[in-house]
Amino acid sequence: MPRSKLFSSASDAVADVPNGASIAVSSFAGPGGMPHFLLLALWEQGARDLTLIANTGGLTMVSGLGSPGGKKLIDQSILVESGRVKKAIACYPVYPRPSIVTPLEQAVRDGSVEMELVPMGTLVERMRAAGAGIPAFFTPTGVGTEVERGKEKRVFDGREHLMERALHADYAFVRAWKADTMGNVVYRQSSRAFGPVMLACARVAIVEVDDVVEPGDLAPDMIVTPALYVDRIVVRPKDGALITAEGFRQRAPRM
Amino acid sequence: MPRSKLFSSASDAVADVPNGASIAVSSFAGPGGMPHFLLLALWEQGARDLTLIANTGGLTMVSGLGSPGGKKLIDQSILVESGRVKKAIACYPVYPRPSIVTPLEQAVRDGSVEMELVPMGTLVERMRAAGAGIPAFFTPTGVGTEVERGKEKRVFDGREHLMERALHADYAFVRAWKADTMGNVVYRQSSRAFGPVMLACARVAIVEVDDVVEPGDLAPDMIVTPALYVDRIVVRPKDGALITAEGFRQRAPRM
Amino acid sequence: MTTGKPRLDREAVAARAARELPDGAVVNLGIGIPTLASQFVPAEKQVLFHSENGVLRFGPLAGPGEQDEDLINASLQFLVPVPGMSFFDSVAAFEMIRGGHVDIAILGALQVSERGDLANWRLPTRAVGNIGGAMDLVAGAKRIVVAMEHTDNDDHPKVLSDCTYPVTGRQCVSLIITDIAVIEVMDGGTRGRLQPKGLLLREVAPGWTVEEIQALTGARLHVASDLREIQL
Amino acid sequence: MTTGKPRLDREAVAARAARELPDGAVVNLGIGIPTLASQFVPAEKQVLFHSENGVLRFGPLAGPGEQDEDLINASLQFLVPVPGMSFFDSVAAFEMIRGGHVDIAILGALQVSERGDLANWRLPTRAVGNIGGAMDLVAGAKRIVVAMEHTDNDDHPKVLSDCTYPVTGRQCVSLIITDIAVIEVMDGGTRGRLQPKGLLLREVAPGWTVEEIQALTGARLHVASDLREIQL
Repeated sequence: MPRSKLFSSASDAVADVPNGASIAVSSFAGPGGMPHFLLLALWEQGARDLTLIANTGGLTMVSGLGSPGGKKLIDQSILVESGRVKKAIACYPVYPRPSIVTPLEQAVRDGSVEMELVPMGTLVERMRAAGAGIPAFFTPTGVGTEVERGKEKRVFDGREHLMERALHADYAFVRAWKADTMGNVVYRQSSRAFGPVMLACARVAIVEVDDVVEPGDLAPDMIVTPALYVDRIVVRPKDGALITAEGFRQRAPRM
Repeated sequence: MPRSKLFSSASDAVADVPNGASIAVSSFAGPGGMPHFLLLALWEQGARDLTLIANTGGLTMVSGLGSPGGKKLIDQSILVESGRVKKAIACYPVYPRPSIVTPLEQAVRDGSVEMELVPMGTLVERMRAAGAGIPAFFTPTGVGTEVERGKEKRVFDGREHLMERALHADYAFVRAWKADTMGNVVYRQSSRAFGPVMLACARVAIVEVDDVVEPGDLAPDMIVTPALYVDRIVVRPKDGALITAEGFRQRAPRM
Repeated sequence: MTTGKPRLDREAVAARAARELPDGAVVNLGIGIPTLASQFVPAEKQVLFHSENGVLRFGPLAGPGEQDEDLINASLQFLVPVPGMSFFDSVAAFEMIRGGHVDIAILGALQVSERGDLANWRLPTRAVGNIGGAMDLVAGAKRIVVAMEHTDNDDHPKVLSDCTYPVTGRQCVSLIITDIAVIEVMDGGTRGRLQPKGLLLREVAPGWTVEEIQALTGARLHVASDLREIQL
Repeated sequence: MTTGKPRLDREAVAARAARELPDGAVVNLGIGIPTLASQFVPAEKQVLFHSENGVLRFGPLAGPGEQDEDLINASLQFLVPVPGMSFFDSVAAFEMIRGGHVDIAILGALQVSERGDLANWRLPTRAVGNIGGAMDLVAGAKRIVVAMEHTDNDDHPKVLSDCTYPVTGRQCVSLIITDIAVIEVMDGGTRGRLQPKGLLLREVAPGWTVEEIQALTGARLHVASDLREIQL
């Protein structure tokens, strides 16, 4: 009988995250795919000097962007806002309208967070390379722009390309739809996005799911992330209200 | 209403394959995933000087390897045996026991076919790179072996790697399970193997399926090859017996 | 001064951009005016919209009450299910973009140069910008069309001999659709394989003259022999 | 002459190899003796077998009449469905291998050197060989165990100071399990990060002496202080 990778709580699943860890957070941008409960647990756990890897710098907590009912749900901003992030690697770090300033934009302006801005296709491909044992690859993306700074350039097929390096994460915090206890994972519709590649590139891959099921309950042809990529599973509280930015700010961290 | 990519026959679907084309053939090794009817149609069509890209050089036609009931089904060997192949790019070209000699092994010995032997992970990754706009990547596979001949070597993370180049195909002949008329494709169990990547790396991607269905009949979360990768769909004859090596050898090409 | 003259509204620019979408095309729309283009595709055309979060083929947007956080596009518009739709991950979404499987991308712009250089990711006045998927699109999509206002909020030209803002890509834009003009980048979009030959004014908004458009443009405009009014 | 002495049969070598599989491991088995190892994993151990055609977690083989051409492993053995099994494509299968997600690969060999070099893809007498997935496995799997006969059909040693056949990979093998011995490559399997320190004879088949094994080995064997008989 396969052993279960199910953890009893998000707090247990993130208990060993050390200061200085790099953490890949899966949401594309809105609340879909956002590992709300892992993020809150890490905020409570207290780890500092984190490197965040994510598509955005956290847009929903200040703006409610894409949130049903206009709720402002928490996102990775809770870690930035509380001073626990030293570096962010992202593609879409700030709110499109300059009038809305996210905690990450504020922190970059203050100089308290180092920002590495990466084209989206390059970011996901760098994580894919890390999971796939490819130390470096060439891409046409970013040639002739600020992104090429410090990178090797090389012509293939008459066109310049940049050499990009694999990007590993220490932890992945990924929200998915369902997992079986062995760690096979499926995602719901458009929220697949960054989830699978983040689980594959992380040394410790943690998935936060709506439901956990038994091995065999997910059709083997439908499994998106096979079990070997998943180390820990936590289930989102069924009756727990989603954590809103307002609710979060009323909490005190139990550090 | 989406236009259909369904072709009325395998012959129609391969009619424009020119002499000198490169063709990626999907079967992993046994009869599963083998585009029997596209191969037969191409044999009948008569194109010459082909480059075959496949995992094996064709093992089932001489050996019945992996064929249910021990039948010797046709495979890409029909093109080699009839002198229509000038080059083969493969990982597992010959039968494991030297006593069984495939048409490809014979042709390589005779000097009539040029053989490019590629490690399997490198072959699929080269095709993946072609489909994904990556002109070159580094892999540790093959370092210190004959495979490194003529390739750039480079140290990353204290370890030598080889630079490998993207591999495009002119055509992909892929057998899958079901397609909708727009070209969304699903595969059956372990026969997925080389199919998706071959469709993505080819200029003209042809899929041979057991069943064609309407858009919407395949669950969007289950689709493995999205429609944009598929150009032509042919349906395997429902009542047509599979073509065995014996049956094939009794046929005359209609050229 | 031409500033006060009536220009096309955002919907009209989007409608003109939608006419660039051939039947059967795989299309990616950027945030802003481009996202509006989807509603102007005529029903008889099959266009497969592609989104960076991993969606192919979407149609109408979801109304209030139908919104599902797991059914959005990259502009965070809520979608509804359509037959033939598929979901995949963002790695696959960018394989499609970089691999040349997206036929056309319509993007917004801060500036476009006469060589087809595009600047659309950072205002110099802002410490941080959003690259998003734009650099991959301009590197990988087969054709890049810009849809934007012709001038910025201070009425400064956005079509220039050279971009002064940080660029998204070089020699990538083929066509510029604005609220007063449609301009072709001659031999544009080859990303260095051919040297672009400058800008060709092809269409003008109703009521606008070539001279008025040239006055709001920071690069020299050649004028098409068959210059005409923008048709929507 | 020791040629006539009884050696372990292929099943016994496979059974010894199966003891190298830790609970919870992701395991890839090569063609030949290694594929036999799957049947010797005790029921209380969870081992996830991985296959290059895109299968994870398979168990028993299909009997006659149950065979499905779309349910095979890379050795073309017919499988049966098992709860928790998953299917993917070969690109993903090799992401797993090259990316270090496979814990252990048991492979057959033509030759193994005292530095852990492996030759298993081509007989020099044959014009063409089969690389298959072996070069990726020796480059990517965390641990490489060889399971083979100690000598070839002509009773020539297969464990040598240097491989004379074309190699599959350098300094990749950690453990050699044969029909007469179990031999550790000291500091083996680091692929050049540490220099291997030679061969350590750890176990001998019943009835075999160190001297007899050394006589059939083409490299110097160090002998473990706790040398013992192979346990199955």
